[in-house]
Amino acid sequence: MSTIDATNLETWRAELRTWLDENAEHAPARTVLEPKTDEQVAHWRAWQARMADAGYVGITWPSEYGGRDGVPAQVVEVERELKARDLQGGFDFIGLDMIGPTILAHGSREQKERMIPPLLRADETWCQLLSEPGAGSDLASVSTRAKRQDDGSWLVNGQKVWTSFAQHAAFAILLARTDTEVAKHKGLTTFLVPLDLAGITIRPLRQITGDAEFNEVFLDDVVLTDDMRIGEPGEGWKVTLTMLGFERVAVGSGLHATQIGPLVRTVGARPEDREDARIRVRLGEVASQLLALEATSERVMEEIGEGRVPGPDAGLIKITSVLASLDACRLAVDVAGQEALREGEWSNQVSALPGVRSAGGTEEILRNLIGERVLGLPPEPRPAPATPKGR
Amino acid sequence: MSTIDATNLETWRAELRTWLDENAEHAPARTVLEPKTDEQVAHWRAWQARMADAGYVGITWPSEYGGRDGVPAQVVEVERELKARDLQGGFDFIGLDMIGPTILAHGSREQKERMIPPLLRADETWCQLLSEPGAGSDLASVSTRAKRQDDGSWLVNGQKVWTSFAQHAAFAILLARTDTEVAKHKGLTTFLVPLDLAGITIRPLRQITGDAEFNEVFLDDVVLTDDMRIGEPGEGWKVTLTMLGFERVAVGSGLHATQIGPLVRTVGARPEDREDARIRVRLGEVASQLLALEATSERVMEEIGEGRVPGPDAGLIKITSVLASLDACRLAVDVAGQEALREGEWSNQVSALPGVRSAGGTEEILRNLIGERVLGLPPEPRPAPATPKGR
Amino acid sequence: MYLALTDEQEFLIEAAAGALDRRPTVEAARAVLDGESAESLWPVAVEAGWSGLLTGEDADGAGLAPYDAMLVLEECGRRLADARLLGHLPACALLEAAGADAELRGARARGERRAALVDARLGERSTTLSVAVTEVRGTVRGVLDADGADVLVVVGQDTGGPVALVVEADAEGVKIALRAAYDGTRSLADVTFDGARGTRLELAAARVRDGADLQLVLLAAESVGAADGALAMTRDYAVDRIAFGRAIGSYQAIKHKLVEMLRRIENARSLVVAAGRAWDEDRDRFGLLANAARVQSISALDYTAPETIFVHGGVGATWEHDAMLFYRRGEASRRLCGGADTAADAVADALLATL
Amino acid sequence: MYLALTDEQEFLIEAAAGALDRRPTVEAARAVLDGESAESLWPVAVEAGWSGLLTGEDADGAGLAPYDAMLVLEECGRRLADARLLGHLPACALLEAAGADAELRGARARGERRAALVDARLGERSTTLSVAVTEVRGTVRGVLDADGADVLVVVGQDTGGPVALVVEADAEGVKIALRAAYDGTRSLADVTFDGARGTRLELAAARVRDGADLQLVLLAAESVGAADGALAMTRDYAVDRIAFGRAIGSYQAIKHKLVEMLRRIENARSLVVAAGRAWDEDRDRFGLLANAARVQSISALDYTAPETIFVHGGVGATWEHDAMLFYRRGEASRRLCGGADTAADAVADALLATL
Repeated sequence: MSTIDATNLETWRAELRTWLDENAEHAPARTVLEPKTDEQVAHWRAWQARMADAGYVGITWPSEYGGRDGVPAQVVEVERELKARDLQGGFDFIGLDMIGPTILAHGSREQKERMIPPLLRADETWCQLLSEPGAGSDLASVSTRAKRQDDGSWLVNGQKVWTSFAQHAAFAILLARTDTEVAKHKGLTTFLVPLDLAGITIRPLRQITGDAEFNEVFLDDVVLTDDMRIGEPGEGWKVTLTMLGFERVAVGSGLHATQIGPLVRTVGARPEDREDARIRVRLGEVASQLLALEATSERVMEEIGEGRVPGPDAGLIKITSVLASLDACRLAVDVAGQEALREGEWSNQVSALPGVRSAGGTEEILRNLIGERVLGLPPEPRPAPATPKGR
Repeated sequence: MSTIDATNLETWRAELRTWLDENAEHAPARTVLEPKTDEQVAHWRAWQARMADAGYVGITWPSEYGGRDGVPAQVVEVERELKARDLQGGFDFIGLDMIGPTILAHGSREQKERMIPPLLRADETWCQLLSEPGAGSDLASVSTRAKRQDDGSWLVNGQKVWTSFAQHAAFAILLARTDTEVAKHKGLTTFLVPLDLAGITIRPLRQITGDAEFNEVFLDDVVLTDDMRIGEPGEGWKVTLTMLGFERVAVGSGLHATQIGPLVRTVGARPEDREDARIRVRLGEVASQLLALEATSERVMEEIGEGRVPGPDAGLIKITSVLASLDACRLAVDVAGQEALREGEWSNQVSALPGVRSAGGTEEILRNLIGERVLGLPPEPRPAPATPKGR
Repeated sequence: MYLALTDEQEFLIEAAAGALDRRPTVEAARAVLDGESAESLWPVAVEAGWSGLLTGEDADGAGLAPYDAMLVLEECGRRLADARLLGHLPACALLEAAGADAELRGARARGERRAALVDARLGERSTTLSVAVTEVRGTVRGVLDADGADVLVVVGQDTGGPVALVVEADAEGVKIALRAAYDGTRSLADVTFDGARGTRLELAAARVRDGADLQLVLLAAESVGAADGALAMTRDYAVDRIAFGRAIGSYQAIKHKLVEMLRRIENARSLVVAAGRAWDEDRDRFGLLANAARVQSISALDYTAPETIFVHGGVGATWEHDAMLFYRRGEASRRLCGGADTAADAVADALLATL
Repeated sequence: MYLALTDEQEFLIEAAAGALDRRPTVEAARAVLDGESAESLWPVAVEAGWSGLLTGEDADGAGLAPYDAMLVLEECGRRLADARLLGHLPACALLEAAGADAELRGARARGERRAALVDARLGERSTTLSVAVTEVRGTVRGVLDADGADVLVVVGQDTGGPVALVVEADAEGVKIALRAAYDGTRSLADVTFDGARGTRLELAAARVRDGADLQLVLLAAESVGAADGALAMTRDYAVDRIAFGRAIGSYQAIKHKLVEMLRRIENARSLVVAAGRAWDEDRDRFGLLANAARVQSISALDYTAPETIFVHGGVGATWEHDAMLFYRRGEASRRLCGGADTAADAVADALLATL
């Protein structure tokens, strides 16, 4: 595939559409639900591999690692076309949207050659070992300890939580404390960790839905060779910030919000409700929020398509997504009745939403960030940074 | 009037009712609006004098200063009976509910003898000189300066704002800084100030309604004799806290919230609206808030009636009062239409409410206070207290 | 907060707390979702004398008032305990008001049998109920505690207005279909009458309405308790949990949220109290205040339950955390008894009737 | 924020800002309330070429799209300027779509005359309008900018569906009654037709609706501007104002509030943008998005305007402070064009029509 510019983007888009027409049957339908069965997971992974082989994932990544040297506008086109057809994109969005770009930014040549190609095809999928029981929003205070051994390797001990997709993953990016003598942001290092190493235990964490969307991961005397380190020792916070920046882009370009179609179908299921002034006005208000969410995502995608990096205000999308979805679920169940809570789409959303709010930064943290970075409001006075205790 | 207990409260209540039946014609109607004309003010003051002469204001105050040595239950009864008849209470609620009790708590015998009897009859009414342009929520940072002179008198310079009723008042309670060398809460002193002293200028401050509900008060080289001081020098914050405590009681025992009656009359004015599901549900929700407000006030009044002092949670009433009234006004005007904004009850409330929110402590300050005092949440870390600069 | 209670009432609350604290009620709420069967709390209610709270002393009841029942329900709610009182007590109150047979009332007061209220006004959508003299037809959906009750107090419209009838649960033509519920503590059923026969209760139209209004205000009291329980848990977490070097409860975002929980809870509680008093002192306002209490209790729990999860962060959204159970309680309670709008509409109705 | 604009659009915004900044528009909004007469901004609109924004170049217009008009309206809103474009531009757009006489369009494009839209769908309550061929009867209440317009584009229902007519403002049977307004910048009138005669415009039913939808989205754009202006003022105050030793903007309570303003404004702006694009690219969705934009713009200004006062504390509630003017703008705008519920209902209508 040759380099894309405005003149041949049109041709490329036509090819994409044709390809999608021909391959859509292999794609899972777009839904807010996580895949539940092994079969669903395998099906979705196969779809990512198919897209990768056709050059529709990792488009902007360097061709030497399996990418296509493409432009952001192409990524946006793929997303738009998939959305219009109600099809899923890649299975391993954590790898594709967050970790892959981070490896490309901070990894060694060897790491890129080893990790990126199987990541693209979902042959090996990824997860993040960041949050801990004692370090949620305040990620820089993680206490999982990686101690340098005499042979240059690292001995890791600690516990991580809220790890999505760990049960499917081959690798994880790990944030660990390697120096307890310096200020908390400065003593951190990141690693790329094969999850089959001795001493790693993955324990599913059931959510309100009853399913295990997250995991706890225990690291007991896990030995990491130094070539698993990404970035220099002490640069872990820098690498993490890079990754969180990519996460923001991912969040801004389309999120697991309630879809308007199912909402309208549920609310309008009974003819008498379609004429009920109270229900109509509520539907109009909630749907307007969801439409605003779509329209804002479009603006962010356009920005990404033009090669710019969305600012922290893209975090507003996350906030609206949760608030609007909560309103939408409330309305849908109010109209459909108690029974809708028992099973099906609305039951699942009602149960899943509270967890979504905390994932990837709480609303409070996002509001601080946006208030300070976008509106230029002064930060809160913070207590003097303490050196955290090691294990 | 003899001392009241449970056995003769019933008799006393019967007398009160008879008196009200006979004297109601002299009382202004209860309304959320401030009196506008001199005539309205005079009429209301006369009503307070009439009530005072009959022993229905200052009931719990010592008889040596014109009170009746009564019990709180009587105060509550008077308020309930007035409310049931839709009649106003005393005109000078600032004097009766806040300043009078403060003088009784901290004033000298001479001050009490001089100030209390005319206060009771509204012969002399009162206002508060507390807030300043640079000290709103953070009252302890007032910078109005009272400097001790060689002859023992005080020379006062400064500016006060948000002074209600200054245009009618004969006296004010003043919070001023008398020591700039100590921590900010420790350098304050309070005074009882005749407003006709040389150097005092009262300038009305127009509100959104177009009327001047508040005033700015300028103090230029005003000389106060030392017998106008209330409390010791440096005890001004203590005296102020006493007064703010009484203010909380006043707020808790009934506030200027939107009344349910007018709301229902406006919303239900058209037969077709009374059958409109959307309007009915909104009315039910808003009215429930207003009913909750009434019911909570009842609980607080009962507590006062039993002689206890309401806790900081009484501040919740203030918050609900503003929020519920805003919702009520929004609904009323939505139903009555744009024209309702032009004049009349709703126009006035829509314009007056935003100012009410800031009066007597913003919602944010109240939430801090309640969170810390009632729920026991830790305070925010505050910057080290700075010694304010004097003039 | 500012609740003036008699010594007897203080004792009632203490006794309720004591009786319920001996049972793992919150754990049980989770166990049911995991498919386990939970211990019935009805024996607890019977032992504590709650089954006879609103029945006269002539029929072995305690002869107490709805106000007292609300205090018990608030304690139940705080612990997510459902002792089937929401169905039983309003039904008993109607039997009492109608001066029903002492043995009929007594068996229920003593807890040998349970009663349940089946009022079409509080039915879910697709409820249809018609009464012709003593014959009942139709289905009332989403009825609390009907399953396991032996006597149903059915309220519906006859041609002359609202009427109440006693229908035996095992009478011909009565079908009680238990439904699984999102909140596992509940007993929710669809009750169908296929020409079932009942006995009319002698009650004025205004008194017939009392049953549903009583159920609503008891549910409101229970929701106040649940919200207050969630707040207590959240408050403790906010004091203990450190982020960025400070207890999270010291941040205004969290602090003001908890105060908002408190504000809504206190508003709802004030109305529960006011409704309880109105039952004794100003019955004409009871319906208005009971429905307003229900509206405000929904507002309190709608806000408190999800925010409890949010304040707890990720851990709050896990199956093992109690926050989930309060959330399920809230989502389900909002839709009980005809849902949130039914109560708001009733408040409007009562107020507009004064015009 | 993330708005991708062409150079021409950037220039349009700059020019609008330049033209409006030379007028004391905010001060004028207060002066009107004090009984003074304000300078008309219509000449500003004419000079800047806004009067002909949506008229074709064949009739001396600029031939631009609603998207461009929205950019201008946002700048107007930011400064509380009302140049009577809300009435004029939608009327011109209908004349343009119907291919009306070039001189009729040209006089308006050049700004020699003003047009106004009178659509019964956006009338206040008690609006009644009937059209029989070319005869118009009834009263439309709360019409924007009708006073001073020489041509009214009237939209109502004929037996065959929605129709648009051109009615001369001075035709027999037309009465335009100007009303005083809470927001002094507005021109609001009740327009009565007592059998007035007009000329039918040749427009498909879907295109007849465009006039009202365009007015709504222009009003939405204007509200976004007003909310954004209020936010800017509030943000500056929050940075400067010190309480308890810190800038108040450093407190989460204030900070999160300002972010909430921003969030609502950006949501509304996204929909304004989307509606603007839909006009050109996907006209079937224009109505849906225009009404959704209106709903979200109301949400933005409803929140931002009072909170602007609150953040400013006591001073924000004074006559001398600009916050009051934004508040009046918000309270009044919410009730314009049929009020908030009209737009929400239209959104629901468009979505339910897809079932």
